[in-house]
Amino acid sequence: MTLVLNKVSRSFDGVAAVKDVHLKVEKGEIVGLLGTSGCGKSTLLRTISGLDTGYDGVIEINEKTSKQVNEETGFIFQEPRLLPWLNVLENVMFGLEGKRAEKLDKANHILQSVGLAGKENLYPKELSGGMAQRVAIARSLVTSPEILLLDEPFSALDAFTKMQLQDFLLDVWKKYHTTMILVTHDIDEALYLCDRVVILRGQPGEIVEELKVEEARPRNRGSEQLAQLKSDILTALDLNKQSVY
Amino acid sequence: MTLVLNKVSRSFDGVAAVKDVHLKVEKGEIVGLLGTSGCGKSTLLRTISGLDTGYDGVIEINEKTSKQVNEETGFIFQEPRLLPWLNVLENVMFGLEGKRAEKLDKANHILQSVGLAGKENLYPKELSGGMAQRVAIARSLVTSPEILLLDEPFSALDAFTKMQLQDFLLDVWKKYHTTMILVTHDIDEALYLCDRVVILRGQPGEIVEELKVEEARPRNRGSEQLAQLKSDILTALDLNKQSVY
Amino acid sequence: CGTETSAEEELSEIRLDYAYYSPTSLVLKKFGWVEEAYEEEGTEVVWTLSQGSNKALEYLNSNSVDFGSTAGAAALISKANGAPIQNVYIYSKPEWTALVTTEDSDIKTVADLKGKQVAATLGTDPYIFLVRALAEEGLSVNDITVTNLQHADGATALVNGDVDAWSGLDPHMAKYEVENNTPLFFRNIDFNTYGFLNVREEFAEKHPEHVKRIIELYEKARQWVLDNPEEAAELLAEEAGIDLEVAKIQMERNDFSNAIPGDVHLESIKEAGRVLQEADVLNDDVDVEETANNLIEPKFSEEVIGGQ
Amino acid sequence: MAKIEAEITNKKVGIFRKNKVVIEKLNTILIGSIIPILLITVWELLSRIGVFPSYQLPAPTTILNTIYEMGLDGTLWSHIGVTTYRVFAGFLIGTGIAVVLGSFIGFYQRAERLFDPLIQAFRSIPSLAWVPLFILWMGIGEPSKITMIAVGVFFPVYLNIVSGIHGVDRKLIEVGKMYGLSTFQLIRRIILPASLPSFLVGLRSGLGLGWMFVVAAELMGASQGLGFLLTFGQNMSQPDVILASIILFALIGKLTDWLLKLLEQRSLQWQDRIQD
Amino acid sequence: MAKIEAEITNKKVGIFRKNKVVIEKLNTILIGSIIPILLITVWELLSRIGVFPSYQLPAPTTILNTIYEMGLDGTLWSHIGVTTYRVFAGFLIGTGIAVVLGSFIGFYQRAERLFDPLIQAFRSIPSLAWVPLFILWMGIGEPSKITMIAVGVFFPVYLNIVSGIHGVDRKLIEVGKMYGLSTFQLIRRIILPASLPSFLVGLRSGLGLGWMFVVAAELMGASQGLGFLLTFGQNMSQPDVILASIILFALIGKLTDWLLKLLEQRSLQWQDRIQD
Ligand SMILES: Nc1ncnc2c1ncn2[C@@H]1O[C@H](COP(=O)(O)OP(=O)(O)OP(=O)(O)O)[C@@H](O)[C@H]1O
Ligand SMILES: Nc1ncnc2c1ncn2[C@@H]1O[C@H](COP(=O)(O)OP(=O)(O)OP(=O)(O)O)[C@@H](O)[C@H]1O
Ligand SMILES: [Mg+2]
Ligand SMILES: [Mg+2]
Repeated sequence: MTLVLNKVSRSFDGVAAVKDVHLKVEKGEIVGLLGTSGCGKSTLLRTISGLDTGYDGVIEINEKTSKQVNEETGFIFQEPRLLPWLNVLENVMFGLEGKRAEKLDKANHILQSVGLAGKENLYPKELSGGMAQRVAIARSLVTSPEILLLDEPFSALDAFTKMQLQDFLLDVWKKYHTTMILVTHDIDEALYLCDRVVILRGQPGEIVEELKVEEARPRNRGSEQLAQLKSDILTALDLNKQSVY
Repeated sequence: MTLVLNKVSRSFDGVAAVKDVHLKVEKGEIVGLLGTSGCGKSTLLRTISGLDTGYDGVIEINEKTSKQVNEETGFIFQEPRLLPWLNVLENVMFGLEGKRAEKLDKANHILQSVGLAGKENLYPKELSGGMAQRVAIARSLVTSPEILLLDEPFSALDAFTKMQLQDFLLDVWKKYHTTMILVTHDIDEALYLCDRVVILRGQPGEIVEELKVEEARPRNRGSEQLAQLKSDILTALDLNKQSVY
Repeated sequence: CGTETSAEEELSEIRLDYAYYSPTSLVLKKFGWVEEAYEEEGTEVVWTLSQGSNKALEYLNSNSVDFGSTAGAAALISKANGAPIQNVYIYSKPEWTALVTTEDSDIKTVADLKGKQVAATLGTDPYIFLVRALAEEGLSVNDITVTNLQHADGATALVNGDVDAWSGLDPHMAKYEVENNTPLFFRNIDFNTYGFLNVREEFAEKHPEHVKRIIELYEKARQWVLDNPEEAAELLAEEAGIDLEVAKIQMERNDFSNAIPGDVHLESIKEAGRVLQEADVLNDDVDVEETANNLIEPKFSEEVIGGQ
Repeated sequence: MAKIEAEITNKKVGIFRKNKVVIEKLNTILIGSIIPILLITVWELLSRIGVFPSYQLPAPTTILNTIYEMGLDGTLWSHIGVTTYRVFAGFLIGTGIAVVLGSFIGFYQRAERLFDPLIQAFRSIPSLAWVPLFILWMGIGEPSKITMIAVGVFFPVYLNIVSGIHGVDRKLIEVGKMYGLSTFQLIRRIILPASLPSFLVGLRSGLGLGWMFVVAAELMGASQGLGFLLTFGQNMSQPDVILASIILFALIGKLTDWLLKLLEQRSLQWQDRIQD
Repeated sequence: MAKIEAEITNKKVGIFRKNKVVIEKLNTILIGSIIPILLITVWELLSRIGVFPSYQLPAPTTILNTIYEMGLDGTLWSHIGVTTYRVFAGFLIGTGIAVVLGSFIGFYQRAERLFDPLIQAFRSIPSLAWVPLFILWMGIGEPSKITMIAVGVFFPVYLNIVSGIHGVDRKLIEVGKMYGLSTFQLIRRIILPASLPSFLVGLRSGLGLGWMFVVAAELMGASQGLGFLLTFGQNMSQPDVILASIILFALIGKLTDWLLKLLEQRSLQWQDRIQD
């Protein structure tokens, strides 16, 4: 599915949060969204998801303007947002439809992939922060959506688990050619996963830079080219010390 | 304040979360706690804080066994845990005592330091993830506690803001010689801030390794010595791929 | 017209009330005489308990019962407010209300009430009784403080000393007489407004024959009570769950002699109506005379009892 | 220049906003009146045609006239005044006790085990059942009446407070504990605000019950008040008085509930709730 | 070997745990009975000494005897049976309507503006006030009685549902929306579970009110039932019957509330609440 943002702005009570965002995402593309805290990344994802309809400008999905939630869109929120009355397994099955046996099968399989096999019966209040985040990831991936919006999905994970899940995400992408928009603060992560990195800056947030990551997947986390891109990004972000505070 | 953990274990419904933890923290020391997701880091912090009293073993603060919450202990939780009915300023002032003018002064000053000046009147529901986390940091630091427990305090912040707040934390440490235990997934962060890094592993989590970081502060984030330590830590974490999943 | 006569025949159910203040209704219900009489036609008999005149009137007005037992004054008030009811039978001449005080009270006559607190349930027979008793002495309700309390609560308030006197009602009055020796310092059986058996106008119009049959049955019950006073008291005690002693007192204060509504009753409620009008319970624009005349319809009883 | 212009626009915006708020409120009231007005019109029509005979259900205009006349001779105000005073006093007392007992019992599980069963048992005793006991214990003065109303108010407030406290997120309580708050401070600064939504529902439920218990209260030797008016009307077979008192109950009850609702809206602005 | 031993220990632990749960429950009941038993003993003593005269406040043993006698001649069971049936039916109907209307009004702000004002106005009309109107509209059969109880149950359930829905975290609703849930599914799968705590309080409040409204309901031409027993006792000046009915109200009300409380505990295990 392609995704086009045309001059999208969003204000809260007259204060702009993001301004004039133009963005075009091709089917199967993974776009990274980087930016300082509070510059409007989550706001932007919410407008794309259709949850927030109070924006100006036009958002087109598959060339159709749409202000509604699209069923084919998955959203991994910045917080886990697990339903506290469902246990891990039920939370993962929440978005699934069809026969119970099938649903169980899918859910168990994905729980295995995110390293939570054996934790099916725990309730959200019994999970650690990282475990909760992994349940949320599993819940969104299990429905294999066509567009996936990820808001700092791996922020609460240790380095090792994080890498495993990044690779798992790429597996999913390989299988379904999911279009993804990934908000992250981890530049290495963005470079390892994305085809393109978009940098937002300022308050209200505006797009200041777009970088293409040409290297073919699977990428080498230590590659020269990525290191070069990383330093470019750091420059783009650091230049504006003043505007952040 | 010194802190001694002697054979501390904690189980939930018969399933152990952490086991036999011995740890001694000197006054003014900053100890990093690293470990895979779900290995019991937060659980350990909670036992130290006195919020969780269901552990086995002994915890001594200043050579006194204590199973109660210590007023001189501050805790930055893994989630922001802002009080939703208070705005940013009131949340930061929550733990302060004394005259209102003084409290206001302190709170405004620290909000400046975490980059939230001008956001005083926002309610938690109007904050971005990173902003909420910074409010939580400000709330804990403003009372200048003698022991500070930090549970992934900078996980939701972009690289740039994170560095600024790390330096701010060191400023606080310089001023008050706060004893700190810092849970983090960011190895660079642990190496930049801590005197010692403790690595927890497995389920139930046990201490498998302790590394001293000898380099004097302020450290150079790109230093050779830190790079060497980082690779040691990565080894310590990665060795146990099997036990994690 | 034809349908109406057929309705007369095809009465599918007949709805009566019974009440502990109407012993004959209890007898009727207990012995199942109505059911017996209507068994052949297959008419169903439905009994409803009336806990007080106001309830019986509510049921009549909402077409929930066909026959309802009330005090005469209550029926008058309701009629004055437009209720489509007729009094066709007098089930007793009760002395169910009197003025009560405590054993050690210095109130001896109605005149002593001046300036005192008296408990009564507004609008009910005891209240009307109180007003008439005062009027006789040239007093009005403004000369005393009337405290509105439910009948039973009035007794409690009296015994506890919250009020100085109580315009009582049986069986409470009899019970307190037995248990606390509370004296009835003023009695006047003529200030009680009789027990009226009322029927809905519509029913009387459509089914005059059935009205007569019910009156016949009531007569049978009345006769039984007259013949068996002991058993009647026992029956009342058992049905109402009160002590036999109390039931006996209550039965003694009921006069079952004259069942046909007539001039005495008309005079009694007219007098009550005038008192009520003076006490602002009835609106000034109500024509008491006419209302009372419309309320009392003796023809059914005259035909039944007179024809016997 | 530009600054001044901006200020002027700001002011204009301000006025505009204020107007908007007023219009919005008027709108709400208007929309809320649609159905009542419809119902009353139909009722009036049916009464006029004679579907409801007046001895059963007088027309709205008749009832209004009754109320108007009571207003003219002044009795209306004393009825309303006395009842409102009683409800208000009973509401304050009942709420006060419920807050103290509810916070205590909600917070300490031991206290809950000791007291809660008894309280729950009392909860299903009907108001009318209390009447003879209250007369016995407290006589027929104002205390028994106000206590009766307080009893009615107590239960829903209590129930909602306890459940509200149980529903407070452990995470937030821990924040308070970390700052060494005493139990009392914890209740005041964390638990009560966090359970405020539930508490406010309790208040509104309680106030409603207060109005309901007034009738039982005014069976205890009252000579004024809306509840008295109601029983008076019932004893006197005056349907217009009965309905007048019902309508007054509805109106004044609605009014007081509206005040609480305003309070609710004010104090729950922080809730992150859906708007459609 | 070691495995078998471990299993045996596990079993022992299991039995031990089960025993512990039973003991725990018994304990709760015992603790909850302390105060009632104390109160009753004091009352009995005072009655024996003669502080309370028996014609006003009979001793507990007298009342128990009255209940026992009613049990012997069978009337007790029909009173209890009839009233329980009425409360149960009214509770189901009232709750049903409250759930439908409450979900609807809680979810759609427009519906709230249209209907809520009217509903709130009805809320403060006392049960006794409905009696003549209900008799008028529905006669004196079961329908009017059950409707009366349903009215009592409706309001607290409704109020708690609406407020519960308003209090549902927007964040969770958005999760449902992302999965393309229809409004109905959203209510069933997110809003109702999330507002369950509030809903359950509403149920418990409502059930309590149901028991209270029974008296008014059974003023409408009943000849059986606990409410009837109460008014009967009042009309016949029988304090032992009055108190017997009060005690039966308390006991049965407590029992039904306890069932709801069990349900509450079962279905709210997921709540992250404090335990002390
Ligand atoms: N209240 C609880 N009830 C039951 N189990 C719990 C509870 N709290 C934590 N646990 C379990 O204890 C283990 C350790 O949890 P903890 O939160 O300490 O992990 P952590 O090291 O902080 O992980 P993360 O980095 O993901 O936050 C987990 O397996 C978790 O399921
Ligand atoms: N509901 C809201 N009401 C008012 N202001 C809001 C609301 N949501 C977001 N904002 C404001 O919009 C700006 C952008 O918020 P957003 O959540 O998009 O930031 P972000 O880029 O995701 O930051 P972070 O990396 O910290 O999560 C912030 O200044 C925030 O205060
Ligand atoms: Mg964000
Ligand atoms: Mg943790």
